[in-house]
Amino acid sequence: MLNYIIKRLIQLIPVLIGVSIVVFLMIYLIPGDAAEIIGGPAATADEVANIRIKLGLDRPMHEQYLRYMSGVLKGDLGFSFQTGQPVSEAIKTRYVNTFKLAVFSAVVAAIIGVCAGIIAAVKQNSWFDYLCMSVATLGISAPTFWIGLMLIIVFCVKFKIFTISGFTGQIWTKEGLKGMVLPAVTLGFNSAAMIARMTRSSVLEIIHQDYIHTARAKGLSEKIVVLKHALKNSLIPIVTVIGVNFGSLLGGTVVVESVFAINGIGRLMVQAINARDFPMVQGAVLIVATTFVLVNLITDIIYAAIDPRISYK
Amino acid sequence: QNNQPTNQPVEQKLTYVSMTDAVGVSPILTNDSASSNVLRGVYETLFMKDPVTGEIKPLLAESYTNPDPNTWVITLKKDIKFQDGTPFTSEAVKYTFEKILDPATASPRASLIKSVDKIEAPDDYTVILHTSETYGIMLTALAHDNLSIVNPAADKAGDINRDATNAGTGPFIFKEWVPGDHITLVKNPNYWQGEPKLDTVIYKVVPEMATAVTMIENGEADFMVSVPPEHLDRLKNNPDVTVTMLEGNPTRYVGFNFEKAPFDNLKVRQAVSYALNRDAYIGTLNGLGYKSKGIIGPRLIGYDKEIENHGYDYDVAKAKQLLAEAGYPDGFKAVLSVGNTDMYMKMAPYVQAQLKEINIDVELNVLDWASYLAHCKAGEQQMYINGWSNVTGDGEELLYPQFYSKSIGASNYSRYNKPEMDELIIKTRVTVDQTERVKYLREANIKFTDDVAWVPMFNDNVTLAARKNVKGIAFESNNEFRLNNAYKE
Amino acid sequence: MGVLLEVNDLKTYFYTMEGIVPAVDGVSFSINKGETLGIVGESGSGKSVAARSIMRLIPSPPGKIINGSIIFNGEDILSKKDKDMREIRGNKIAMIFQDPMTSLNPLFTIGDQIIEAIMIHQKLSKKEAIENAVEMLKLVGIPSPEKRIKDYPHQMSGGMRQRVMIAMALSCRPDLLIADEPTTALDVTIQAQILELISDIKDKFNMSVMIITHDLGVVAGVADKIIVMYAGKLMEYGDVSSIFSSPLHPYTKGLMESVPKIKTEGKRLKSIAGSLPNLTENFKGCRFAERCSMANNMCFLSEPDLTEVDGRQVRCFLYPNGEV
Amino acid sequence: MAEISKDTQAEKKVKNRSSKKPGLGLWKRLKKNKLAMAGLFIVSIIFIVALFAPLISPYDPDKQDVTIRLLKIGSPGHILGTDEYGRDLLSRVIYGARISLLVGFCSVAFGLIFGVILGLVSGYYSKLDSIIMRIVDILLAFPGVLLALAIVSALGPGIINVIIAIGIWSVPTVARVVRSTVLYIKELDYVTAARALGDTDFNIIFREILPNCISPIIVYATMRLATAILSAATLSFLGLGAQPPMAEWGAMASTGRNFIYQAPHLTLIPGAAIIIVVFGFNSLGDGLRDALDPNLKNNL
Amino acid sequence: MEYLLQVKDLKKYFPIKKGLFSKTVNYVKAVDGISFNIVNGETLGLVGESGCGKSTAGRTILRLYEPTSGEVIIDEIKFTDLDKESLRKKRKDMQIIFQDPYASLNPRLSAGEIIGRAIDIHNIASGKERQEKILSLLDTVGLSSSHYNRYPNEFSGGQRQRIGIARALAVNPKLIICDEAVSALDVSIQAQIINLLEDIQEKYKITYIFIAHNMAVVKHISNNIAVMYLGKIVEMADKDELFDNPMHPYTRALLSAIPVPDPSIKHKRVRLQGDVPSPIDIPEGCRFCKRCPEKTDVCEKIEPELIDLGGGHMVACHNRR
Ligand SMILES: Nc1ncnc2c1ncn2[C@@H]1O[C@H](COP(=O)(O)OP(=O)(O)OP(=O)(O)O)[C@@H](O)[C@H]1O
Ligand SMILES: Nc1ncnc2c1ncn2[C@@H]1O[C@H](COP(=O)(O)OP(=O)(O)OP(=O)(O)O)[C@@H](O)[C@H]1O
Ligand SMILES: [Mg+2]
Ligand SMILES: [Mg+2]
Repeated sequence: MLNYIIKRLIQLIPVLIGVSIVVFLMIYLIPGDAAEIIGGPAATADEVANIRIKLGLDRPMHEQYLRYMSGVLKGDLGFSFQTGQPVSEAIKTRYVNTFKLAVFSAVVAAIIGVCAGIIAAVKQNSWFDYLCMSVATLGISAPTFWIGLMLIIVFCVKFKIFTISGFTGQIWTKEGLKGMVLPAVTLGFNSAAMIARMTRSSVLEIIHQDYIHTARAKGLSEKIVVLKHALKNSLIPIVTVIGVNFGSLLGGTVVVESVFAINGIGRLMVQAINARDFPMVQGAVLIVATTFVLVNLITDIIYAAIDPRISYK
Repeated sequence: QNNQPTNQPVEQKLTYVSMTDAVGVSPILTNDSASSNVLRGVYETLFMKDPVTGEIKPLLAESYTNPDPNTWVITLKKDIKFQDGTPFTSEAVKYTFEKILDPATASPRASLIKSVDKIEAPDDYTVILHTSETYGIMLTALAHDNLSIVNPAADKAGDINRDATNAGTGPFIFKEWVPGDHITLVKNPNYWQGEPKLDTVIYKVVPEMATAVTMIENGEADFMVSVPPEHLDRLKNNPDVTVTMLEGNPTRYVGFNFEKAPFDNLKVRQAVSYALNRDAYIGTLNGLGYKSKGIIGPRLIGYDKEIENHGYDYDVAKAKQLLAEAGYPDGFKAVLSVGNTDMYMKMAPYVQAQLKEINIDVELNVLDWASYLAHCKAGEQQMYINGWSNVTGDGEELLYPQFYSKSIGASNYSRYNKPEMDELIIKTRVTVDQTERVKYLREANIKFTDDVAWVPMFNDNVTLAARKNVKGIAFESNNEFRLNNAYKE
Repeated sequence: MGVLLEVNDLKTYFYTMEGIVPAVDGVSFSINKGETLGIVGESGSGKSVAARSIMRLIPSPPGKIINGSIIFNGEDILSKKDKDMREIRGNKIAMIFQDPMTSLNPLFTIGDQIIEAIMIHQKLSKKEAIENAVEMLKLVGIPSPEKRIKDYPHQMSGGMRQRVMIAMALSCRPDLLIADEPTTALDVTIQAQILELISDIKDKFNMSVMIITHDLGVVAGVADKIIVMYAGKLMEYGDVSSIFSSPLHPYTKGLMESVPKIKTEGKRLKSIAGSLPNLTENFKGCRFAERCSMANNMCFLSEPDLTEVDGRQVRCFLYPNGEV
Repeated sequence: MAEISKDTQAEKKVKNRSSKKPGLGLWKRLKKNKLAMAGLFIVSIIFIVALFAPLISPYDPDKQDVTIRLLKIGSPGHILGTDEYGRDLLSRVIYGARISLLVGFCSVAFGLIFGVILGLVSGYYSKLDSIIMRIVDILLAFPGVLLALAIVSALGPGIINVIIAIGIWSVPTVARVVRSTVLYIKELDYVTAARALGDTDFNIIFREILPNCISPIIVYATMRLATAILSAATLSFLGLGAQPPMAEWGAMASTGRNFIYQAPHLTLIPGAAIIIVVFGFNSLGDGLRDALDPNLKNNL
Repeated sequence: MEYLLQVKDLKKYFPIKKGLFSKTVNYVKAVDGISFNIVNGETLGLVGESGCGKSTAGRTILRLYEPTSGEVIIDEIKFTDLDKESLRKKRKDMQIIFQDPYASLNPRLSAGEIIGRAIDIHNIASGKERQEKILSLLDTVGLSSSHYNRYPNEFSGGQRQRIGIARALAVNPKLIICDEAVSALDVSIQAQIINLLEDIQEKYKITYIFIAHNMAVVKHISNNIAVMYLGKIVEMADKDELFDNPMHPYTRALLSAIPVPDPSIKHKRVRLQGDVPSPIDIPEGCRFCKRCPEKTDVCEKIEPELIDLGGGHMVACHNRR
């Protein structure tokens, strides 16, 4: 198992190198550069040229990339072009915020989604099933920004239950939790819907398997049949959606982060690319990509924990 | 939550919301307005512009003399200390300016004192600036936030662009910056103009305007500037919020590339100017814009009422006629480049729709901001929408960057290049006699307006929305505010 | 030998999009204590549905038992509450399925799966249940059961899994074991082992067995009585030796003749042409008439009743008065 | 062969019962699914609206009249009110359907063309598989918003580039879906039979395998259409999508959000339009999946 | 006698790959050296437990799997030496019919198209002729022209199997491998298909390799029978000889395991212990010795060879010399 994990981590390297090359090319192929942004509209050509030299943007492309990557190998993600802040530091605070938000909403979404999905599957074709699935379909059909705006109108403007910018990144205090609720709901709405649908269909599929008939024939109560035998078997696709969703939560929180004024990695990425802040974009993308790959790895490990037939040697 | 009356003293903590974060907190290395708003609390300049009269008056300086047009002898105030207690002396001024001028620093605003070639500090309270050419706008430049004086000790100790603790002489001391989230300043109890009333100032980043506005309404934040028209009424109608509105100096305009046909043709530019109904557009701004026909707007040095007799009013027939005269009776196709910020994205479809009336078929070319800058600097645009926000409040700081031929490839997006105009611009810059200089500015204003260097769409009215209990914020027509005397009731 | 199970006029229908499928359409039979009943018939003839009806494990929707009674040990199963029914399942009536590969839950150890039933029905502690399970595994011939009990299904071969299934079914000493094609998925050599095992255990526990198969060879070896089903209907019902020696119904005959025999040499095989009719249509005549070589007009018009012939029951117009 | 002819007689019944094409059974099953039919209904309506937008819409969607800005819902002459330039919201919503469908279809088509080819090649030729899948991994690990942002920054915002961005975005997932189906199908006996008959790889891929990947592809495409429309709206919301004066719903909701207090309908209506269309495609996709799924088929 | 097919020491090993660089760590020796010949127009039955390599043998003969070593000669041509293009052309000589009537037909093609595609691949006929050929093939396998446009899902299992047979016949093969072609069918349908296969053999003089695990079926249709165990042939003989005089203990066990549809016969079974060992770690000595009721010391050490004991009855067992 340990070997397997190490192997997977080694496989991460080519992916990250690939990603970094893509980012690098991307930044350099799109028009505009960091120096112009830093200089701003009033800067003179000299001023811009000086900035360019200072940032090393006057060097040939491959040299810039190699210089950057050799830094990365030494564990140095460089300094932001725009603010001069160490990239690792800038990313850390933002990443932690996004990560907490993503985890919180993923957990809530998973709990709600799985429960709703199971009930819907067990009561297939009942009114609950229809309601649940209609809501879930609506849930995956609604744009995140729209959900966010609607929640703000209802809970912050009309009823003043929550504050919009209450997100502090703390989960353990009451206030912190309160600030987490709306963004987490906005973010988790889609995932919950998706998880509910996946749970339902995978439980429905499993429930027609022979071993479920066997379990019933043993005289087990329906509760045990569903919660023990069917659910555990349905877990693999469910874990997969949760994993995939979590991965995209990390990359796709830009909207929620701007609507709820959260200082997260998504917004950082958007700002950084708008400012052509290459080290920052690179750092942010690498961390998001790494997380994505790690989440995949964790999903795979969970598979092995669930299913004894899967063993990684 | 702040509504219940209490006997306890109000917490003197003021929260400002803005959509963007500061880029840095060193005056030497920044030049954006979000950073300036912080700088103004932490640092001070030698001179400052009077918020009401617009007149330049000494701040850290005591007085100045011009023994000759190329020499500025500035006497400094005594007994001013940096926030860490080190005295403020001429060495600090010399240190700051030399650092800005050092190309290795790559200061984005080095051009402000580029003409200074030597700085002397003969004694602790005298600074002598020698310029290579006469520089009539020296004082306005020295009032620029980016020429604030930094504490050499602090600068040598660390990167004051990230951590500006004790780096200035200002009323507030830099405490903390969580990038992307907020910056905290605390009061400087030893401030030379007297202890500020506020204990803490927080600059909070809220990228979504609707959210920011709601925060003001809910009392989560105390004030903001530049309220967009859509949200203005809400804040105005809120009994807990006071909205202050001033005529501002930023101008929004439709620009042309003078190197590209057909906009090199004056008649075409005039036609465009006639075709745009500015009054109607300003009507949609909910009071946040006002009209002036000139290029140098009413809140800038160099403006004079006579300009309103120049320029062009809305007149479609005339526009069509001019177009026909220019050889385009059936109109033509054009591309209008726009950077994707809210304000310009709102203007663009309007301009497009209006020009359609005179058969100019405008295609919008929307670009993200960095691409837009590159695109315009390279002169790839045909028409463009932009604005100019003046920091010093002097018309020169508009003409030189925007229309001086040497600024082509940088801030002169219109690629305006006429030797006689260049000459005039230089005069507005080098003339040390201020009344004469203003005369040149007025002349330039008329000439550029007649030449339709831009089509000014409107001038901003700047707004400050604050909670009712917030008092004493000094607010200026360039959207700047000072919190020296601010407090909460 | 008393009657253990009595099924009367059982009708189980499926309400599908294509129409109503009368998967089991009025089937009656009984099983005595210690007796083995074989059910044979082509795929889709309703054998499994009949068996599942007894367990009341018909997926609903779309399936529904719409008529009949199932008397087990004197009590009608169909009128029992769900909770009481669970007491019977696995405890009094146990069932094993065709495919040992898919009938065991892959995510739990076989031990877990065996003790589950024991703990519920016999109210034993986990430890006792495990002891019990080990004993059962030993009984079905699994070597070193103490170790194997911790194995997952995928670690065992098909034959072993089927043994586990049997051990599981027997763990509560049921009165009736329903084996739905218990050897179809297995190799011939393993199949022989399993069939022998079932007979041995039946004798040991004095159990009744209901064995479902389409392989006539299998029933011949183990069953006492046989039901031949076709398209949801019982076609012939009687004791094994008489049916094999002189099949009455043309379908039964057809089946027997289709099987290639080792002794009979090289002749062309007899076969039954065609395939099962579509049950959703409103059938008029005999369901087998389409494929019957002896069919006449009457067969297409009305359905024959079950008649008693020679101590057996046959559904065919060939025996109008119960005579051969 | 007397038996054989009899056999066919018996089969005549089967003939009468069965439909001709495998697709028709699908329609029958789909018809039973209420949600899917609702989806189909919505999608058809939107199609009609998009197709006949110039006939249906009461005004030119780009016609500005600032004297009637921000009319409320139910104003005379403007049932859904007007926006900040005084453009008729109903007309804009109607024209918006065109754009949403255009973005949806084009970007999905883009994603499908490349994704399907990659998936087929990678699934069929095991030698190329690992290389292609590594590239797919890289694309997958790359944050989608950033990709869109980069494309839009490079090419400029605008509907075509949004289509490209979303298209590229779907390539890796399509490739994966197709690949896994191919991996399964290529082991099926009918493909082996084609190989045994001496068929060429090209024929095997495109005539034996591809047609049998169609159902997961169709299902995926319908779902993806929904996602594409949503993504386009989100990109517009971030200012990267459709550009003015184009009546794209996401862009409308995005600019409308500034008026959320004065004129919430500017956000509500385009937002609702997005939800309805996406809902339509999602329900239809769901229904198709269920109808095509052999497991559920047997159990209904 | 003229052999249509000669198989010489055919082996097929599937590599087991592991690790970062997919190194081959071991092999599944699915077919481990089998040799036999079939006379034109005859049928060889291939029996054995599940997993013993019957299907692999069949597919390797057809080069659907590339053989690891060995030779396949069909009609004097060395099939194993052909390059890719000639192989493709030559494939029409040998066809295969599969066990699963559901997976073996492309669900998107109608019965006519399925057969038509086979004809097209080798340009056997075109236009009207092609149409006629398809109809006649349908007729041969007992389907009618009304089935031409129907899709596989509208056919029953037996009918699908007929389409599969028609597809194989379309290219006029000399040899057809029936890989458990009747195992999935009900007895009644099974008999129909067996009869059909026999009719066809008679009509077209086709040679069959008939793979099955049902001994009775194999006996019915074959001329010779080969019994496989763990990748090797352990006994091969004329079918009557094999049934009357089984030599190998495994063959005996197999025969005794056949359920006899006659309740009056209660015969004695040869009980085998345990299951088939894995083809990855093949035991030393005789492959069967772990389960063999008659094993001796030598069995555990030396692998017996397949030896002709006279009359073409070949056995691989130390105790039968
Ligand atoms: N869940 C179900 N939904 C709809 N129809 C069903 C269902 N289960 C069984 N049937 C139908 O009931 C009929 C009888 O099925 P059953 O499974 O009892 O056949 P069987 O005799 O056991 O066949 P086999 O030998 O293939 O197991 C078939 O026509 C089948 O289609
Ligand atoms: N593609 C493959 N890769 C690896 N191993 C394989 C492959 N195909 C078959 N095998 C292995 O080769 C051995 C022989 O398999 P084969 O399918 O030939 O057996 P069989 O006799 O046909 O069995 P059955 O009666 O179950 O069809 C088995 O152990 C199987 O797991
Ligand atoms: Mg069955
Ligand atoms: Mg096989």
